[in-house]
Amino acid sequence: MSEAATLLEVRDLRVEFRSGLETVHAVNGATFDVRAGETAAILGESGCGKSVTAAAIMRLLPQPPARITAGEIRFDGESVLTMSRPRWRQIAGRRIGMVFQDALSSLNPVFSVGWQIAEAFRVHGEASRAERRRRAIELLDRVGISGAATRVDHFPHQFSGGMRQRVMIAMAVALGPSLLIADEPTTALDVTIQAQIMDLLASLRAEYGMAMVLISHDLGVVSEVADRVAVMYAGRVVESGPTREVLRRPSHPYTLALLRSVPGGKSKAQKLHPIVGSPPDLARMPVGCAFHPRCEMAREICTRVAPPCTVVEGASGATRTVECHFAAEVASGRVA
Amino acid sequence: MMRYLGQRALHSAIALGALVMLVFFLVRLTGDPASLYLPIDASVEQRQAFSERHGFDRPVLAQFASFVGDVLRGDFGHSIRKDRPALEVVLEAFPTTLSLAVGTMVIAVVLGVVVGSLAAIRPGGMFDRMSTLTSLGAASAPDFWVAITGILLFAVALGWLPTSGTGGWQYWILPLAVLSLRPFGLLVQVVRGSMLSALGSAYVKTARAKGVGEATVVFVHALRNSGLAVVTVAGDQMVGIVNGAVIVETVFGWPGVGKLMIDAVIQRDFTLVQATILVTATAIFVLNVVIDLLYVLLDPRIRHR
Amino acid sequence: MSDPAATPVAAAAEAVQVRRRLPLWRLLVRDRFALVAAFWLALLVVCMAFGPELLGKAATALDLRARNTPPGSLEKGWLAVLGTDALGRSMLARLVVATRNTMAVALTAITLALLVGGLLGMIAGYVGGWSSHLIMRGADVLQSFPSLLLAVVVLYVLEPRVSNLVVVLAVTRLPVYVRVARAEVLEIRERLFVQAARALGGGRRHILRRHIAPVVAPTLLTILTVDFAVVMLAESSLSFLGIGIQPPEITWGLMVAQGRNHLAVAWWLSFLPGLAIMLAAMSANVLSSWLRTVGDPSQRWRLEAPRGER
Amino acid sequence: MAASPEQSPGDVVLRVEGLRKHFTTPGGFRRQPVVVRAVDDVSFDLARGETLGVVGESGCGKSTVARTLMRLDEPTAGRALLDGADVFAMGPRELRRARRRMQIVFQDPYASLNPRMTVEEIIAEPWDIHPEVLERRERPERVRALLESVGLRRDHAERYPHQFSGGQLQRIGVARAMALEPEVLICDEPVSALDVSVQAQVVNLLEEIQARLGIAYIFIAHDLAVVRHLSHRIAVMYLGRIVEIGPEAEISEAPRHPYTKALLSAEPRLDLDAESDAAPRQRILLGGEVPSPADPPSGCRFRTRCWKATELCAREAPPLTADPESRSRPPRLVACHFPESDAGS
Amino acid sequence: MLHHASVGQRSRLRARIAWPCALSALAIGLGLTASASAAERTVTVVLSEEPDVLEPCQSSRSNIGRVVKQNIVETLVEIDPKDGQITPRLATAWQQVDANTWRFTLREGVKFHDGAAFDAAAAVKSIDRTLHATPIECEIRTKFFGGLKITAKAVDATTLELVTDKPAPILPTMMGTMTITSPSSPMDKATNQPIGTGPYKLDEWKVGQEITLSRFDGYWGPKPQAERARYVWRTESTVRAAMIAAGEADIAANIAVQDATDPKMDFSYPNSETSRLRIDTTRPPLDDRRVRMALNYAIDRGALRGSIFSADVEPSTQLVVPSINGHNPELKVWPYDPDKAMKLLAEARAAGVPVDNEIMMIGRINIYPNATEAMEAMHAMLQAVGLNVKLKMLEVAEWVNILQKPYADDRGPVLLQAQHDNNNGDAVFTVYNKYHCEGANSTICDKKLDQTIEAAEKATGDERRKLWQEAFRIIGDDIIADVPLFHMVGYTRVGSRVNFQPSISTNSELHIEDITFK
Repeated sequence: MSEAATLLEVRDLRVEFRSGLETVHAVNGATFDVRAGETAAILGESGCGKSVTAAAIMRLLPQPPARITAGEIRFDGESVLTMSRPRWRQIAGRRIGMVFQDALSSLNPVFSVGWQIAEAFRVHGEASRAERRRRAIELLDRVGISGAATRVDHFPHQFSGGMRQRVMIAMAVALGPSLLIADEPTTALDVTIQAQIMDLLASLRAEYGMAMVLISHDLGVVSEVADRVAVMYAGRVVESGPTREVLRRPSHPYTLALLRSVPGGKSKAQKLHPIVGSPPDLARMPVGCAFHPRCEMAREICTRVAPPCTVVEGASGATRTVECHFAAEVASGRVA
Repeated sequence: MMRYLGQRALHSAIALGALVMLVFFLVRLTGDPASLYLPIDASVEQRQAFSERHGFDRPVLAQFASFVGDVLRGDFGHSIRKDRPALEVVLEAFPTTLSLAVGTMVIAVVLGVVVGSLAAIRPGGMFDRMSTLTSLGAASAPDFWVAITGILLFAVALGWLPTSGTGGWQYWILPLAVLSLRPFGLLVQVVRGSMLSALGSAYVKTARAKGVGEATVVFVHALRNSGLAVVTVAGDQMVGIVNGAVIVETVFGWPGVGKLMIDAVIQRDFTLVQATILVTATAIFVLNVVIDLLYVLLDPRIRHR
Repeated sequence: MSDPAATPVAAAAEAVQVRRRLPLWRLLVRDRFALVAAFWLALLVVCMAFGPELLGKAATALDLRARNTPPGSLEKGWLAVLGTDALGRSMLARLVVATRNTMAVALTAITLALLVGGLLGMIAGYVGGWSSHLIMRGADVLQSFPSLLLAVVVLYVLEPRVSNLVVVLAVTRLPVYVRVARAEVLEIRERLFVQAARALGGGRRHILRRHIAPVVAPTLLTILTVDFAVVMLAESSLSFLGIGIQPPEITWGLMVAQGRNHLAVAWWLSFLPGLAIMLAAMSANVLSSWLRTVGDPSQRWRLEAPRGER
Repeated sequence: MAASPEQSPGDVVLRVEGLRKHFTTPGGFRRQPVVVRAVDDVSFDLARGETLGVVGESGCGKSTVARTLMRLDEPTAGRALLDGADVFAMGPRELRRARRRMQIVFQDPYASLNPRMTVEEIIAEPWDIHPEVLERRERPERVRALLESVGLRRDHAERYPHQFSGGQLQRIGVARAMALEPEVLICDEPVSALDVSVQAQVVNLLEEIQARLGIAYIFIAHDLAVVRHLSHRIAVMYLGRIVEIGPEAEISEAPRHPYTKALLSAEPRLDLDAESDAAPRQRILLGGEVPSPADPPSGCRFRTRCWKATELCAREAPPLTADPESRSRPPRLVACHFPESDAGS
Repeated sequence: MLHHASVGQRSRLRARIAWPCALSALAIGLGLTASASAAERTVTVVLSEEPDVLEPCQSSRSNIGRVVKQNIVETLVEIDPKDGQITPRLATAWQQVDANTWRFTLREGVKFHDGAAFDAAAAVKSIDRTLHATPIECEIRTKFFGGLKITAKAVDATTLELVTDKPAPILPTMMGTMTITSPSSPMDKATNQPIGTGPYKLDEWKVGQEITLSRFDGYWGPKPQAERARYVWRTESTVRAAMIAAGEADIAANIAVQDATDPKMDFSYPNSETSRLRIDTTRPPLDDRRVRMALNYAIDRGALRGSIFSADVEPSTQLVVPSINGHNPELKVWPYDPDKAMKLLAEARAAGVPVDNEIMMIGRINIYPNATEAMEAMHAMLQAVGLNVKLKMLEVAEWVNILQKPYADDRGPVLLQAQHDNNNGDAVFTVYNKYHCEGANSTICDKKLDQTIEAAEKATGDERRKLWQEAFRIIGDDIIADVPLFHMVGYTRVGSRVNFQPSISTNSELHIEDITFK
């Protein structure tokens, strides 16, 4: 795999939500990179901090209650968190586009979709009114909405779920960003539509040469589209590396357990292997490794010491990072 | 949409009919107009003659029948007190109340929206706390008390404004201020609440992610979506303003419908009571239609329902 | 039953997640406005309970030589600390004694409105059909007409006694509860837990009682607190127009109305009861918005958050 | 797990015949009332102890089937014979009794439990409605036994729903449904709202219960993987109709209906065993979206998105007919003029 | 009080008012507003209510009379507010021809505003309109001429003859209420365009806002100073007073006692009203004279006066003011003697009178300023001597039902707050109605009194006065039919621009011609 320039760098990101007497540690030192042109997936179950991370990258966290307590986010070498508001507005929408999960609530119900797409051009000072409209129609056409010239004046509620997601995508790629953050873009959609949307995203990515951060809980989707994956658990990236490597030979017990709990294996008679218990209460994180209470291979050290980030050499030579005391054992399959 | 409006019209007509019927019989239970109209020493014969002249001696149902017939012909009867056609009297007073109400609404909505929006930007901030306190106070102050205190303070003690009456713009300040207090207070609360939820919504996130500036986010994206709540509350308050108008018109000597109606009830001027109620209720019906249309204007989702 | 302990499912039970919530009173303490409001309302309740018994005599004792004593001095005894009225009666005593009537009128009226309106609204929402139409049209009639005028007409028919006043005020507030209750029921009855109860074979009464009423009630209670202020103001407006509660009964509204005649010489006569109304109404409003915040999971954190970070 | 139970007509616990559910939207001022055919002529049998999976995209009518079977919505036409007695024709009293035999678990565990009731109250509610089932004094103990049987602790009875996680709540939902010991349990997307790791817990619980009590499930989901894992037979629905129904193995291995085939192929799959990057499996990308059930296409409803559609499909709706190659009894049924065959594709 | 605070007053005021900022801005505010309206010779009068109509026939109603009477329309004669004597206006002389006939000599050279000449024929037409034009509601007809048939005749151009169906000894006094309008006034309906002979003619009535009059150049009398008069109305006394203080109006016809805080602006005048508590003597325990005495002894009139009532009110002994023909000066004001009251009650109780029956005190809201406080105070005073009294304040319509016959049979003992206005010179307008057995508002039935009243009605001159005085003695001393309270005063606030002396008639008529500029 050729080493492209790093476009987005997230280093030791920590985000807290303060509520009552407790502080919810939503993100606890997440670290990952996204290189130009690649598709990176953040994989995790609900509450693992993946969407909060995305919101932090886009400076969309409501503060308060949220607070970024540590870490750094760099986009193209510039620090996102400390950059001035005007500077950030030049980047948001223009160089980074974002697609949200729920297109219905993410589109403003009282403005036509054309207006909303055109707004992207307007805020970035591009084109005349007529030109903006023309380009909005063009974009709608590009994302596969038939009759774009009339649909441009329609309102979000007049579109179906899949169409709305197409509108969202059109809006996100309007200014040809170099990075697209897609936060569970297909979760609310039916499988056949999901396939359409993923297909659309792939072709747009190729066309614009965009990098994409795909945030998803769906192992299937991630395994099919992502070049690299970062698996998050309890606010940390527990394992990251090339998708194929990570999913085929997981080095972290959580990744392994996740894979084993998904139905769809060949042997139907086999019982599923759920991960026991529930994800940890983010306000009361366990000491040591956050996964140890649910980990089948947890040992004494796991209850005391948080595992360091270790670099593991993969089969194809690509490296990946893992946070587990026994990463090597897990990867080799020595621990059942 | 048309069907909806048609339905609303039908409902309003039924409501109007029921209301008029209710009022017609209720006011006739409130006592004999003769005892109030005629001098205290008037004899029984004089009273009887008075009742006969005005038809109050007839059975109530017969009175109602001829009232309905008259109204359908456009005749709202003759006000005994004013010795003029009741409708004429009401229509004369109507513009005053209407202009008061509209003025009040404009002030309350503009101020309410601005203050409420600003408060929602930094919930819990200094401005938010101050505006919350102010709006609560505004919504909680007895209006007649504010009116009189206002006159004593601003007109008498400070001499900045005329005490009362109608005339140039100075005459509008105190009545409008008094009348808009409550709707203003409520609107601030409502706008703040709906702005808060709008600002927390996903579409605002989308706008921010597009790089839309904060001012546009607040005053275009969020505010437009709070419009429905504003219209609903403002519409409700419009009816309430007639309540306030009674007080304000009484204190400031404004010749409006509110005072007219109260006086008519106190004087048992039945025809005038009926006419004012019919006119007011019709106006409220029209107002409701306007609100419905505003809904449609503000929310495309309703347009396509 | 088979032995479940061996399954991973049983082990999962160990990790039961208990979401901690602060008890209500601690949330109250954390919101200074709400705390003051609650304290003030509690004080009023005390006045309401014991006021007339403690100060009833002082509230009616004339002293024509000490009339219109301004507040702020203890020279004429502690009862005159808030001044005296046009008959030389202690303002403090009168304010305290008037609490009972004022609060009783407002509370009874809104409780009545809540019970009747809530019930009608629930029927309209759950039963539907012509009864719903009838109820909603009735609410339309009431709502499309200025409540004050309706109250005036009705009070002229019924004569301004306390009981009639309560009924009138209750009737004018009725539509709010009917509408809200109906809207809530329409929404709640589509919720899954109601569907689940229906699937279990639960009848209308079971569902209304077990599932709908308990959910509708808090919403109505929130409105109730706002309405408390509205009704108190309405009562004082009626007194202003001379058709509210009549002397020798006293309410704050009546005191304001009577005091307005003396506004130019003795501002405190109407200022103090006016202030009492305003404070009580404000307290109710503050408490109501606090209740709304507490009840709204997306806003509750504002109260739970540590000071200075809201 | 356990193989499909032997099927004979006598073993049918629930027989659904010609179920239709049409919603009528209110007409407009200048607008005709619109009839939405959410479910249009659905028939199937459910054997004792069997799991029938129902899959389809949103709007295909699968949840409406569940709701009408429970009479949460009144069916427009059809019969649902529960041991021969037509549930749809029952009066309130009979229906109440029938509901002891047929229960439902909903998709959203947070919404399907009343937040103001304790777990004990929630699980005991069925007995409040059917007091004849269990003596009042026995209830606390039964509640706790049920909690244990779904993998929760006895002391959870005193807690409120907000104190539980989604998977635990869904188990409470199952416990409530089990309180009346039904013969048929309709599971309306019971795991869709749950995370994969937790989803597996609930799936295992459902399997365990079925193995223990022999309850028949109608398991509705849009997630093919879960349905395939759990079901003995699968019904695929499209726009209010069953397009294919038959044994799980037959359908997932060799779908006959083009829609079934597309659905299976669109499902993102973890193909961990494929060693090389080469040959990603062939995916059928359906064009367009599901048409509105208010105005379904003529003839075959799937024809607008079908790559095989001909003029015949527009003219004539294909009936559900037995697949001649089916090895099972009753045989797999397919509603297509041009079904796939083992030889084809 | 806020208005003209002298420097000396300020420190005192500051103690009472928590608006120091208001005070400091006071002088500036007044200076600005007062100069604004000084230019034109227009008098602005602020009334408490807007007239419903301007029909001269209704001008006996004070809200109409204040605008219309003697300003727009005049009467043949006037009653002197000082002594009740009759003085000429449109008639210069009058004489009784026989018991049933009076002749009035009319003033010459008088013109109506529309140019028509005022003569006997015009007077006849106007009187006919008032007395016989039934489509017109006419209070003068019902109030003053009810039960009397009058035929008016023009003997010649300046001689008007009035023939009555029964002797009318005080017909000239009654004619003091009869307004004369132009012959062009419609006979079949009421008019809001009164056309009279007065010094002012109606300019415009902007309903709800104001009424303006302008000086009538063809007026027969002396030319008044004010060129125009403007009437506005405000319900709140405080506001009316404030308007004068702020220079927005010149005369506030009546303001409440507590608003009359500035002796330089506020003038009290006896308003011919007399307040009382009417005792229903037919119901126990009020049917006992000792109880009725006790009621009178229990009321501390001295404390009420100058506190709730103005300091200018006069304690009364009877229902008419001293200027009325028939007022009895011999009667004494009841002293305040609670001990005596209690003793009397004890005696009555000992004699078996059910003294402890609940007595209803019924008041009327706003019957006079502080009416409610007054009732509350008296309620407390009566309770203090041990009477079981209950207070109830009623709105006017309900109160009227209690005031007027027919009375409810099941009524209990009632003390009714009432007030009576007689500014028409003779006791006849009072006594029959209030005290005769057949009187519409009477709660007593005494043979001897009825005979005296009937005799007085027919008598004239001294004899008439003596008989009325005897009647008042019977009412006040023998029967004790009332708790007499006060001869009331009104307050008129007059702005600094004009001179105006209010009188007893100011309540019902406000003569613009009497106003002069400083």
